[in-house]
Amino acid sequence: DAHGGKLKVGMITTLSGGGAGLGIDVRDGFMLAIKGNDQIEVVTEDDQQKPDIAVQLADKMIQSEKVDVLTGIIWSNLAMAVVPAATAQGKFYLSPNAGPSALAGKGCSPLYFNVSWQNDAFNEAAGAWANENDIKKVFLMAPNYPAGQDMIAGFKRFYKGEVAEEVYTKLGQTDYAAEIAQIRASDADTLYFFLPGGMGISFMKQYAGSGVEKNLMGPAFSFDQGILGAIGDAAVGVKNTSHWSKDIDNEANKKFVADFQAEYDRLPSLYAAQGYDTALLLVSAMGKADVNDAAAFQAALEEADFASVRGKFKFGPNHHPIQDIFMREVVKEGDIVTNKILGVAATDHTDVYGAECKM
Amino acid sequence: MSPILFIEQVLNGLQSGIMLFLMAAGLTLIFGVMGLINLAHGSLYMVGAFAAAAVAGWTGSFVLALAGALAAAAAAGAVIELLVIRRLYDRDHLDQVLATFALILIFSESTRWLFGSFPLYLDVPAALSGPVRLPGGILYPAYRLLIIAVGLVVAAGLFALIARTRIGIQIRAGEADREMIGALGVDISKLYTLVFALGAALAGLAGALVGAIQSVQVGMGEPVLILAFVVIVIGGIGSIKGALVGALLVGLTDTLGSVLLPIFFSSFLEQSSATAVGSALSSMSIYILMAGVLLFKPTGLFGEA
Amino acid sequence: MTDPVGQNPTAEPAILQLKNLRKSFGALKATDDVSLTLRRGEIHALIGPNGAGKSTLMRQIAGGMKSDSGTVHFAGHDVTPLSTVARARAGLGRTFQISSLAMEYTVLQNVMLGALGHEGGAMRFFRPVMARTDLIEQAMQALQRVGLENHAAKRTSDLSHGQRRQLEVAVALTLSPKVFLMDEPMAGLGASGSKRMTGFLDGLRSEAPILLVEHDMDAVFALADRISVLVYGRIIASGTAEQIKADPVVREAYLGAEDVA
Amino acid sequence: MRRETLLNIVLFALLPATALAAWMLDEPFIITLATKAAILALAGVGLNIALGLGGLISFGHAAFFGLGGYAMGILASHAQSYAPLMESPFLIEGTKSMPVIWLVAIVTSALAALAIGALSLRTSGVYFIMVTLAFGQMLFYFTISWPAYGGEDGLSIYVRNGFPGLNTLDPLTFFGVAFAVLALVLWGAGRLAKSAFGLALSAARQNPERVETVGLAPYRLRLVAFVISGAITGLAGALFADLNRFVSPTMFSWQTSGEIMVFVILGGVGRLFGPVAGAALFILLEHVLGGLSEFWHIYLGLILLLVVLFARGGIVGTIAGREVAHD
Amino acid sequence: MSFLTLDGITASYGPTQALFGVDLTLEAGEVCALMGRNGMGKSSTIKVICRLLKHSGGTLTFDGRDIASLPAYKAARAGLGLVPEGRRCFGPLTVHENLHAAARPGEWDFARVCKLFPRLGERRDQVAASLSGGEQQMLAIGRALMTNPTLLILDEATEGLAPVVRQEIWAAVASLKRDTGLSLLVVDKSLAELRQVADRAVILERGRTVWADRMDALDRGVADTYLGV
Ligand SMILES: Nc1ncnc2c1ncn2[C@@H]1O[C@H](COP(=O)(O)OP(=O)(O)OP(=O)(O)O)[C@@H](O)[C@H]1O
Ligand SMILES: Nc1ncnc2c1ncn2[C@@H]1O[C@H](COP(=O)(O)OP(=O)(O)OP(=O)(O)O)[C@@H](O)[C@H]1O
Ligand SMILES: [Mg+2]
Ligand SMILES: [Mg+2]
Repeated sequence: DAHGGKLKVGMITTLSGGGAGLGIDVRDGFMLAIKGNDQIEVVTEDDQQKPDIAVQLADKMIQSEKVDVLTGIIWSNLAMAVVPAATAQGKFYLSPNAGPSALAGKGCSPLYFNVSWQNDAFNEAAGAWANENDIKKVFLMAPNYPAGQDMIAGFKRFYKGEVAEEVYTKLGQTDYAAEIAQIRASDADTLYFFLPGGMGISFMKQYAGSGVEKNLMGPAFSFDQGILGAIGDAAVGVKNTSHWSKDIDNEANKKFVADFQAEYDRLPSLYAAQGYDTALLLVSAMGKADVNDAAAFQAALEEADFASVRGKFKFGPNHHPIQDIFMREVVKEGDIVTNKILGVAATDHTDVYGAECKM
Repeated sequence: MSPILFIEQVLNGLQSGIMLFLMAAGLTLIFGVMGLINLAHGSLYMVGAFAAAAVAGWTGSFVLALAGALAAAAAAGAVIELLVIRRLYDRDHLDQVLATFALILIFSESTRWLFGSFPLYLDVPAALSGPVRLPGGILYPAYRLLIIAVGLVVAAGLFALIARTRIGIQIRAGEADREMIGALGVDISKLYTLVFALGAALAGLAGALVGAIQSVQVGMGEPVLILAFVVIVIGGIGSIKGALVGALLVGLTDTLGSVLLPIFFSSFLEQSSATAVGSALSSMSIYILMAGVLLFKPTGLFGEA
Repeated sequence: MTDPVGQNPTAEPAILQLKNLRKSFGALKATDDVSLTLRRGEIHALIGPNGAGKSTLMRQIAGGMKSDSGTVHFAGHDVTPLSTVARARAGLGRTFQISSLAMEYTVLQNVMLGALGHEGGAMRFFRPVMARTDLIEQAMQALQRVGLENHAAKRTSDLSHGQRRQLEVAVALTLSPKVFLMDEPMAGLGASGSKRMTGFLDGLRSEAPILLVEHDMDAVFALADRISVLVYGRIIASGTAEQIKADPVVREAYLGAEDVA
Repeated sequence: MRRETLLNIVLFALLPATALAAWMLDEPFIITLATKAAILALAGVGLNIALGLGGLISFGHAAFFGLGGYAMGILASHAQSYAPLMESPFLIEGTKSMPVIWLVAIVTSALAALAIGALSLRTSGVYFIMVTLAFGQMLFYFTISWPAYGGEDGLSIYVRNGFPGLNTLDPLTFFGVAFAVLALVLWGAGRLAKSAFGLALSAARQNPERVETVGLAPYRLRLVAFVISGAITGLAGALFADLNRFVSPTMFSWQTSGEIMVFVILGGVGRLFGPVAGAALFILLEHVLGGLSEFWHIYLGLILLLVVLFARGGIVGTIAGREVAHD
Repeated sequence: MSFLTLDGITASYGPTQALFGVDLTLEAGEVCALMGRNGMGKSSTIKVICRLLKHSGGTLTFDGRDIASLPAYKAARAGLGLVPEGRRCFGPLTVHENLHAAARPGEWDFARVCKLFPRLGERRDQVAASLSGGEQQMLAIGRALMTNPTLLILDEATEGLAPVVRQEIWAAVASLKRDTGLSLLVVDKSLAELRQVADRAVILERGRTVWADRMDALDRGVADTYLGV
């Protein structure tokens, strides 16, 4: 329509090395949503999971490619590097993953929209769910870096029961024998942990062989579709919080899951869902405003007028999502290990940093 | 901490040490004995793990998976020795670093190209999947006992090979003066190819064995590489005994450090900062250990000047 | 330092004095209670069977190896506690039994290094050292004296074995040491080279005395003012060339049927 | 004129020519790349003093690179938030002035190099490689878990720091600044290599025993070289942080040490302009190959491999031939 | 055909040519002395024979075969035993390991080498790097003998040895030649001693054979001109 006009998107994401799976899912989800849309041109670059490369790519996208909108970053530390640089140069940034607290609070920006979650969200919801589901004493575990510390702090913010122990592991640790011994010895009834990527896989495999039997719970990152295949049966029964699951019952989601499988021949992950939603958001805003009119485009984005695969989706005042967080359980469907929704852990959840955000 | 938990943690430390030795064994052979800095050791480890995962997924047999890992890694080792490594023996360490760094890039991305970007599934065999009860009532994963056993066998075998056999002597002679050993009628090139393939096979074996309880993913070899270097440097280059002792030391320091340091700091710091400081220090502990050992024994515990 | 250079070398006070030096490797006594002196103006040859401890003794003197006990006095000072570097600074010039040179450098650069060492330090960061005509001149002189002046620009690794031995001596010359410690300077030199080196060392003694380890008996007998014989770490005989040649124990342990005419 | 001198002139002119051309074609990102190449080359020139001249294979130069980066990050973030660094015993405020930051970066990394070098130089060979790695890793884990300055998330500095009289926000100007620093350091490093110190240091690499017997102490020579080397790499770290307006613990990672080393080896160990050639080629490859395929690391690896196997002595060594002794 | 024949051998180290035309023949059971002043190409010639230096021209046959294209280890297995200039013992290995590494079946074994050099037996488990210079020299000779060669090449093998030991070695060389029919190619600086064992002599000057004949034909004049004695 009248507002239309073409729009150029710069996608900086991780496409090589060990973390490539996540970046590929975000990209694939995004591209699926804009398939056949000739109004959007996407330039994709590999950030190699290195912050300095990501910043330089952002410069490149802005200065040479002259993109209008940036997106794609997977990791908090890369987002911390790129988002300020991009918004300072007047570009919109839509986050398809990663929500460090600094960018939700003091460091927020009118041009920065988080379409995924704030780091604390899944954990706060898990804390709330624990209160209501008879969890009395937890053992907390996360890697020793800001995201890990944030996750644990988020859980504790809502959780009212007892904390038996709080253990921080090395980033990238592969052997968890010592921690498992500590868990065995503790009198906690539940283990709540955040170990993303390979760390979670290693831990789960080793935990399975240890004979320790406690409830396991954590944010979705350690139990997402891309990872479950590698953990296998050992993951069955684990509870995890997420804003998305492939069995959320709405039209948009059904279409997304079916289309994704048809297009890529694998089950979508939550990263793919986020990439998909990010693209839907962008398309919805394009229908309402021209990206060259920054104020109008910002307003159009704020409306979040699109059919999210998660169902409800709104932005809070700091441009972070207000959304339901579900509790999922890992189950086996035939031969495939996947997630099933147990219920809503937090309704219309929003983060606590909005108050510090002055835009 | 209860005494029984402490003992269990010491056991864990020793166990993780032997696991480290297993991962370092191939590197000790190649680096310590042939004098070649092989950064691609971690890649061979990865090759082993991926091959095992592929074969296990295909046949369902763990034993076949191990055999597959050995074969794949040995073959990869032999190929890169013939194509690349053999041109590097008479170069200085720096060229070796650059070339094997290039190999890491090639191996990692080729693996991703072949197997995709997501971690693979590889599980311990059903027979070993549970815990066993040790004397004293400690529950211990049966599979880890297997790793300990294999680690000790490999240590003994390597020691015998290097110190006792004529081939071992000739390899060491080649390391001292390659041209000269050739002039004495020893086909050192063939020997080196064999040894390199053997080192690669050991890396692959470790990758398969350890991969069953860790994440089989692209890039899994890099942390292993650094750790393995730490281990053999602490022990003294070229010494199998040193590598074993170094591995045990590193394992103990790492395990006990992560367990004890937070407790230690909480005795005089407030809980959350004690945990933070304790775990920060424990991440550094093995490097502190290495620096400490080398400052007092500049050629490692069992190294010769 | 005030002693005049006398006519009779044996009357000279010792510039280098070893007292009761010992060094063991496990059960092996490489040097065992060795005492000897080196006087101004003389060449003192140290001979003895292979493995007798000669090189070990040289290392103990130069500082490369710590003695188990005993002292080294040099130019009136006890240098036993000093490092190799400090001893070199003090004026001990050493050549190695097995050539030890900077192989990537030119012949000239190797000798320049000696000149730098003599000058007393290398903590000069800006001025190009090859613009130092004074140093170059010193270096060229040293090369000339050993007969390598035509090879100054050659890479050291391109030298033949014998040429390297000559270079080794040239570097020591630039240090203008107070004492030369030479471990087998003739080794690897051909017959003509040895002859030339013998003549050269003969002249050198007036500059600084030489403690000479050598298996080339023609050279030793031609040069040495005094000879000490080291066997199993102990000095078993000491004296002039004539005395040593005649000593039956030395003949048996070392010289054999050497034609000592 | 010697072939290497000619090559050096070409290499030296290449970066500013690229930057100027990019400016004329209005391709600011190319200027950024040229700036990056200049800065990383600077880090390489630093490492090359230890590595090429001194034979000290440091696998921990990321420590100095990172310290330089954090010197900039910490000072600038304090200036940004108007919170002084320290109030007692005396007041230290943050700053956004490049020269001050550089000075702090140089001093900090020189001191760190002095401490690390003094300890590490007791070892040699592969042991030295590993101790330096150990010190680098200690700093890496420290910054990751130290929350005050962002931990693993790093620190963002929203606006580039200033240089009196210059508009550093302009890419070409900032390139000019970085390049001027590189040129100055190259000049200094060239003099150093030919100086008495360079002669002795390089001799100590070839044969320490020889150096000792002429009365020079290899340990002292090496320590001084290590400090100079660390200081230069630290300066490069500060500039790199300014290029990205961001610092993070990755600057301390062993991969960073490895990368700087790769520049040096690729370009030619011990060659004055080796790091310049190496860094420029590496960045060019990264940029060109990155667009080709998702699996571009394979091509990068293959090219590096071909260089090591068939271009002995790195790029400079291959083009200019075996090192000829100076003059 | 001769046991060992070099005909017009030329060779270079990178850009520097070292050999410009070396001719040499040696019959089975003979001892040939290779002579010349420092830097004239003796060691380079030996390296060419042992395939440690590529030659650029000329022909090289040994024991009836053209060994010019063989790698060093095959040339060695064909029967060449080398005692290189500068000893080149395997420093970190013990005496016994040094000898064991080279061993090939034949009459020379550890016991027999120790009989020739009792010192090596005494130092059996000491690492070679810590041996005295002379001991290393003995080890290098012993190591070459352990390969049971048919042609033993001694490059300054008596350098740094005590006179008694030198005499023993020359005596051993003489008896080897006499009792086992071993052929030898010898570089040594002592003309007097060479005269006693060598049947034939070749003199190199600037990388070229300038004189080759029976040893007894080497008179003072020749020695003066080429060897500077
Ligand atoms: N580091 C060491 N460890 C053990 N033994 C050693 C060491 N260094 C030397 N030796 C032994 O000490 C003895 C003396 O050695 P040294 O090198 O001093 O002999 P030398 O008199 O110089 O002999 P040559 O004339 O053969 O050079 C030798 O038997 C040698 O094997
Ligand atoms: N590795 C090398 N690289 C370059 N040139 C070399 C090399 N080795 C020897 N040369 C040169 O080749 C020539 C012959 O050297 P060679 O070693 O064969 O002489 P040689 O007769 O054995 O002398 P010496 O009696 O001193 O051992 C010499 O001029 C020497 O400078
Ligand atoms: Mg000696
Ligand atoms: Mg020679």
